[in-house]
Amino acid sequence: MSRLAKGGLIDRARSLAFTFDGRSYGGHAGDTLASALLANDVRLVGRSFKYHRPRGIVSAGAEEPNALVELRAGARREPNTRATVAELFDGLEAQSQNRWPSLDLDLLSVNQLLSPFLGAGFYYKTFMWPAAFWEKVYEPIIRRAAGLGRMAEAADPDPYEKASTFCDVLVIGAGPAGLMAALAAGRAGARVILADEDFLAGGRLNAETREIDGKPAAEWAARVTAELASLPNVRLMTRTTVFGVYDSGTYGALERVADHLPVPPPFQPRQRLWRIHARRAVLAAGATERPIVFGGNDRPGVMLAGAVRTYVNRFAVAPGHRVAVFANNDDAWRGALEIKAAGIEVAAIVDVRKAVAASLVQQAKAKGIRTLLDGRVTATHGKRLTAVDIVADGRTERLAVDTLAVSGGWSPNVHLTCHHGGKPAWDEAIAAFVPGIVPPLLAVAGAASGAFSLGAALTDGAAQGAEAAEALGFPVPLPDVPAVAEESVAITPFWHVADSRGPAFVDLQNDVTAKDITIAYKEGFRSVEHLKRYTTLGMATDQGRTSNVTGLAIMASLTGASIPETGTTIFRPPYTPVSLGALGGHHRGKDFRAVRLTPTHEWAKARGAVFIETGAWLRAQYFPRPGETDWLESVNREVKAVRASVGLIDVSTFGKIDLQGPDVGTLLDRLYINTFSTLAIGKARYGVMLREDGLVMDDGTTARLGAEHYVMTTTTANAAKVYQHLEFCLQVLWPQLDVSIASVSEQWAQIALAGPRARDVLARVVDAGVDVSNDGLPFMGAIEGTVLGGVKARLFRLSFSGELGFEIAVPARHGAALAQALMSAGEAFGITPYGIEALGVMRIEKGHVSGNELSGQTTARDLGFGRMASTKKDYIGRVMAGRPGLVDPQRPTFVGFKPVDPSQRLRAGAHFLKIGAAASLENDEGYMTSVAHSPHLGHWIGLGLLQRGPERIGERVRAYDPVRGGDIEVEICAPGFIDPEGERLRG
Amino acid sequence: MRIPCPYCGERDAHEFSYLGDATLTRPDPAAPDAPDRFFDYVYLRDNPAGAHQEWWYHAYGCRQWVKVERNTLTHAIAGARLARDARDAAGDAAGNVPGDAP
Amino acid sequence: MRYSWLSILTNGLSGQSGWKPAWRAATPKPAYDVIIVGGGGHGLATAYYLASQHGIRNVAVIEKGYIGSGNAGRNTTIIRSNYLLPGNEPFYEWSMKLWEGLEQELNYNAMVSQRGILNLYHSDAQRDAYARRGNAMRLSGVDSQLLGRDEVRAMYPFLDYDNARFPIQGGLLQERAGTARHDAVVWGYARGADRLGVDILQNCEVTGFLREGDRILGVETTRGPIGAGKVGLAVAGSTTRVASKAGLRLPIESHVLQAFVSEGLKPAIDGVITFGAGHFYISQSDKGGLVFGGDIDGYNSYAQRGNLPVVEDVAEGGMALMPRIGRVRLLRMWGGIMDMSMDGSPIIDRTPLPGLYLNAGWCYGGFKATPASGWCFAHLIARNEPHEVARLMRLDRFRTGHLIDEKGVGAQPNLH
Amino acid sequence: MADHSSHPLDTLPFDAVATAGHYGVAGTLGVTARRIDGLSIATLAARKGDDDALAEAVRGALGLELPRASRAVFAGARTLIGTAPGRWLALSGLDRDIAGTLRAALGPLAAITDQSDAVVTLDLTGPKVADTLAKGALIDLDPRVFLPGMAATTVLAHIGITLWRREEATWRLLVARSFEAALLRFLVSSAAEYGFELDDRG
Repeated sequence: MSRLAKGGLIDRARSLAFTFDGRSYGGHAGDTLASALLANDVRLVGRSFKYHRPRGIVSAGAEEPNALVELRAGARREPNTRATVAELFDGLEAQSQNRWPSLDLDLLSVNQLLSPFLGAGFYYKTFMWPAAFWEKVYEPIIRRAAGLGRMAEAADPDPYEKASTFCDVLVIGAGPAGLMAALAAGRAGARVILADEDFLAGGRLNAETREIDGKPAAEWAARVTAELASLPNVRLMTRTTVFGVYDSGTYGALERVADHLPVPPPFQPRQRLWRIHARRAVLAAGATERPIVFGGNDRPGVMLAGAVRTYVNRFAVAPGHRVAVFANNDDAWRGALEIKAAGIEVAAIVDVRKAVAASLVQQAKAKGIRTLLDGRVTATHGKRLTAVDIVADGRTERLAVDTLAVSGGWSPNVHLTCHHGGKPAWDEAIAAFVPGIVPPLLAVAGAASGAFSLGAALTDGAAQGAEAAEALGFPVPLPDVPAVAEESVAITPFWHVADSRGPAFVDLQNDVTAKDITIAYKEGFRSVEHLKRYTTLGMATDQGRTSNVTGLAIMASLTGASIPETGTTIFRPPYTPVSLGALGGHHRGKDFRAVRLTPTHEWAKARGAVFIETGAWLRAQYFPRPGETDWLESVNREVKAVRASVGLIDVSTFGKIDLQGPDVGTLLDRLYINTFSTLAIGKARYGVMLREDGLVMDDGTTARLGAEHYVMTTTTANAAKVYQHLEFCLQVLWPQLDVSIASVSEQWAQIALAGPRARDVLARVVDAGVDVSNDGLPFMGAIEGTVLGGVKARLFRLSFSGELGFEIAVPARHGAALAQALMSAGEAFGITPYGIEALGVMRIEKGHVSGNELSGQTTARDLGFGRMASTKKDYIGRVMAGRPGLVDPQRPTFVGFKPVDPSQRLRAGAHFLKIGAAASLENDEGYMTSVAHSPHLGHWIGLGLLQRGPERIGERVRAYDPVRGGDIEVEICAPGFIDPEGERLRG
Repeated sequence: MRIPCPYCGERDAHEFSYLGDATLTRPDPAAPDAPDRFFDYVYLRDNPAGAHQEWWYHAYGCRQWVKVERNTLTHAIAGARLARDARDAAGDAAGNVPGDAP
Repeated sequence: MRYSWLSILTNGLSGQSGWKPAWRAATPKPAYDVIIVGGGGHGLATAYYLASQHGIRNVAVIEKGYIGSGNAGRNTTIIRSNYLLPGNEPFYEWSMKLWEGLEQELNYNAMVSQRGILNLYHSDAQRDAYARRGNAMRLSGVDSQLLGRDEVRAMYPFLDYDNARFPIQGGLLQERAGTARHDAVVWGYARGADRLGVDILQNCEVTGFLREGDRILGVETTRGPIGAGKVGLAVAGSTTRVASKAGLRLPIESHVLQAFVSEGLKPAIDGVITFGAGHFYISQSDKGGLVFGGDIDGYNSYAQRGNLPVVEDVAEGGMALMPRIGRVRLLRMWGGIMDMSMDGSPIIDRTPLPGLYLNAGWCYGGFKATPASGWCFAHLIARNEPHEVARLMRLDRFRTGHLIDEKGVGAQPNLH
Repeated sequence: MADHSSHPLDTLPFDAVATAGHYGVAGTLGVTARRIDGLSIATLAARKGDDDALAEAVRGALGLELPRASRAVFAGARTLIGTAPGRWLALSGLDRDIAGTLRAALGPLAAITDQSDAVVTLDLTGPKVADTLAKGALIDLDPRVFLPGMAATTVLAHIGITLWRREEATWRLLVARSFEAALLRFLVSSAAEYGFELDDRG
């Protein structure tokens, strides 16, 4: 065990059991999986992506490139989980990944032997011979070898949700700068959200043994956190990562509600996506340490210096027992002293600099630590690190250590500042990229802005928090900045030990070496984006946190340009990877989209209806009866019943728009190709409206209920679109028109009653005095009255089926009662409820156009409405409908079809070819839009668009349907298979 | 992205449906060159990289057409007016208000 | 240098020291026979085919940044030829044929991977529309299969068949469709063009046009004026910005399309799948990342980034289609600027200005078109007449009404 | 053990309106939703002309001041909500036919449309109403910001709603009738962690 006897922010009283690769271990509350593994002396945790090299834990945070595991099992398996940020819980199960058969013995590590050939760009230059081998041989092998963890095989069983919140000041990061920023803005009374990805606020204060106001820094952090938690206007969100900066002050954040638990508590989600809307934001995301690149730098035991320090101080874990430090900056020296103070042997500090502040050297020496200046690590040894070779003062020596703590300096976490496309700027003084152009109303504080010393971070945080609140009008007393000892932050840029042995990894996860960068350089992939794309540098799950700057620096040294001349590293959302479950939230499964139910839904359900999705609506598709085994059997019965006697269907889903005002007629004349201003009160008319480009937008019936009152119906699919179009006309095009519109789609339940006995049935439900006779309610009549004993109703004499038909609209709450009353009234006539399948059959029999014909690709002329278009007025789409391409007589035009052999089935989507013509694009004459089996005729019938169709009635063409093996002869006929004269519906 | 609806206040863009260029005027359909002018109106766009006047319809709110000035490079919004106010506002005489067909 | 097993071996044994630049860092000549503006896949392919098919080698490709920095490197790498309309289908099929021979043609492995695309349908009307499309494909000699629910289930057993809001009824499959490695396409064409003598001028931005009356005689650039017999624009995403410098106003709007990639995973999704009840499509790259996307954000933008509602919409679609991806993490998202044309289909045509040629309006479908776009644009520039398979992709079709509107949504680019 | 199988949505048919009862965490009540029946509801759109005269007539008819913004005003059992410039929603538990009342009182000043059956009305009470609604809405519903009398027409989990705060502890929500089942599913799912009660109708 490598658990230190004392110290740390773990709860030693709470022991947690977990497994890694099937072996059981113990840890404590407050551990991460990584700290617990280290405490159990587990050093080898993963295999690299390309060469399958053994790898150990490198970091203590989100930048981890190596320690990726499959967390949990079964349907909850989470691939590629960073052990360094996974909070330990009792019963945690983790497995190493990308290895076979085991972590210790990974057969694909044979790739290491091939590594001389597998350099950058290798794939692009090879696997091409013979040509057929790529897909059959090479690619399958590559695919199998690629990837890291395995995604779960079953649906994710945990719920997710999303939420929105609003604040004045969002503070991102609860380290020293973030805590001070939140304190300043919070005390001023602003609504503050303080978000931190960690489960413990404090950031670096928990990882270092600094003092603030004379107290341990972690204590100070806990005290400030407690004060913030007590303020009603401050919301503290730990385990919450702000991952993206979007427009207008919108921030995306992921709250890990239950990732630290075996399963989510009852009724809680696993994770919650937050959309945080902030008037101002302070980014205090800290900084990430970067390594120095040298040969053998991927050996388990080589870690970032700050990580070693974090494991020792925060988790009371000794990552090793004999540590050497390899660095180019002062901060690493303080880390070495803290490691030493915890009782771990520090063999040496190797610093690339020739001179280091005397005080640091003295402190180190006083603690008995060797200091080697102008030093380099040139090689490493051991499967797990056992020794490093060092060159210093021209002498080489081998140092026996089990841990090498490396620090190449720190990079501010500028990620979020880049999300609007702004590029960071190079700051020579700290040898790092600092925020450049940042998103509007976002300020950066502390280490994230390059203010690395603790004192500077506290001061900067307080100032930025106060400034944000003040800008929003909150009177801000600047909080006292607590006292801390000054520290030095000197650094001399140093990136790569060129004269070192073994592969020198820049990007550990993607196995990109310094040599790969040289290849990219030689082949001309020198711009930073080409470098990244060609070598895959920085493209792994750690998004190049520890590799981007180093890679850039190595390229700069090759080209002789400066780092900023070579390029900048920019970052795209998300800051750290976000689960798709959280981004989807509640909207999955049946809740993917809200369902709309008709007023008769329960009524239809009780009658055994089979429902079908029609856009958002669920509609009755058909009503099977006992003994019916096939949907077509039910549909045929329903159609026959309607044509023979009477049936009813809920048509409430049509869009209905009330139009009131003196100018409604004028408006409708401009909307429809035909005229409505002349429509008599009490009458309805079928209309077609176009888009401004001249193609058909929608159709429907509009009735005039009063001098200044019309009601329009639209298709179900286009209800919202047509309403929006009307508002555009009234608000934008013709605002002087005095018309008010209101959607009444939801107000009125509407039931269509069709069949020769429809009037008989209707007469039994209307109240006394409502005349539904052919005189009282003639074809295309529209009247208001009452039904069912005083229920307001709108009665229309319309027919979609071709039969005598009525539509009865009643306030929606009465919809089911109306349906039931009609059923009772029709019992004597054998009234039959029918679904949209039967409705579709009857409209095809009648030759009406519907959704399949209103494809947005058809003109009024194509659909046979050419003569309906008024020539006496302008209307939307008129001018553009006259373009040559839209009036070309060769355009496919609406006609009907029947199979020459009546036993043959028609299929919508079949294309028409002349008999004997080759099946080729040039011979394509149109296609079948809709088909149905007509029980009336006893064979299939179809509607379609055919070149010069109406001129070719009686001619035969091929209906060519190779995707379903169909190729039959059909006869062209008029679209209207029953009652072409319309005697039935006028009856 | 939040659209400052003049009536409802700031709302997420997904409450709106977008139409685009709000500087276009429906041409006079009776003009002798109406086909050319309608072709321009329906199809040609300035598509500026920068300030853009555009129509957003607040479908899930007040159902008003809102004329928004937004920068297409930064998505920064300079202002928004209801269609009716945009029409009435002074300084909007540069011909970028949808006109009335006779 | 030619890539072969031998070159791989030699370089492997020599510490990878022998590789040469994939293309030269050229300096601009005073004039070229043809200048192609835009160093994306389309522009580089055009230059390559001008040189290889038409013998026109005195060609420069001018790129304002680095080659492949626009949409060529910002797409979801899908290649397919499953179009409906005669204006499109032969063109995309020609592109598919070129994809199929691309690696040998270029001596560069662009990882063309024909693992199929499956467009799911969830309603009878959608099935009918896909049948219409599948049959149209067959009429053009293109493979297509209409699958039922059980066949889809056999292919992809992990989709949601039991609890879906919009149950899967089947799908339209094109087996020859698939993906290609987008950057490699750019680099392969660049290398190929360079070997034939084409100058690739990076970090060279066009600031104006040299002209005499209406005739275009070359371009002004940040690296000075460069004369040209003919100038071709292949700058989708920036078409308006560049064309407006020549005074052209076009039927194009710029919109942002976001794309997404997950962390690397062991192979689980073999081909490309598109969801028919929402905006979501997905494939898995050879590296293991799930590559997916959805609808455009829907407002004019040049910002190369989008907003959360579309991200959420895409994830909702993904979760609805394959709920096993709940714990998969989105690694990166980015935006590309689409040249959205007013009917959703591209333009390869002359312009009213003699000497200036236009390749534009690719909407979100430009990647798959890369080889044929280059082929046809080269043909147009070299011969001054449209190539047969691109003959309907005319600029004046909006005026004449010969639209190529696959979706039937009309002159509203954000709906295409 | 909490598992997905215990989630209340799993036993709630997606094509049925949730039945009354307690959902989610037992023993606590974060949100109560009560369906309010019997309201007469109409939309009111100012016609071109005299806005002052309309305001005056409304004052006379309902005893309410027409709100000029997205606000709710109340007098007794009558409520007026501003939904758009020149458009309002009138609700009454007093008038059997508020549309008729208004039509009679306002004559040509406004276009009136009965919407009594178009929407379902829910009263939401409890300490977790704002937190629950925040899971579906993208507007600021912080009780310190969305004060009594404020109103919004907006989206809740893809569903259009009109929402206002009647008093400190009561929020009222209108949703189109066809979406009632979906909206209740959202409420059940989102309020389950706080304890959710769906009251008998009436």
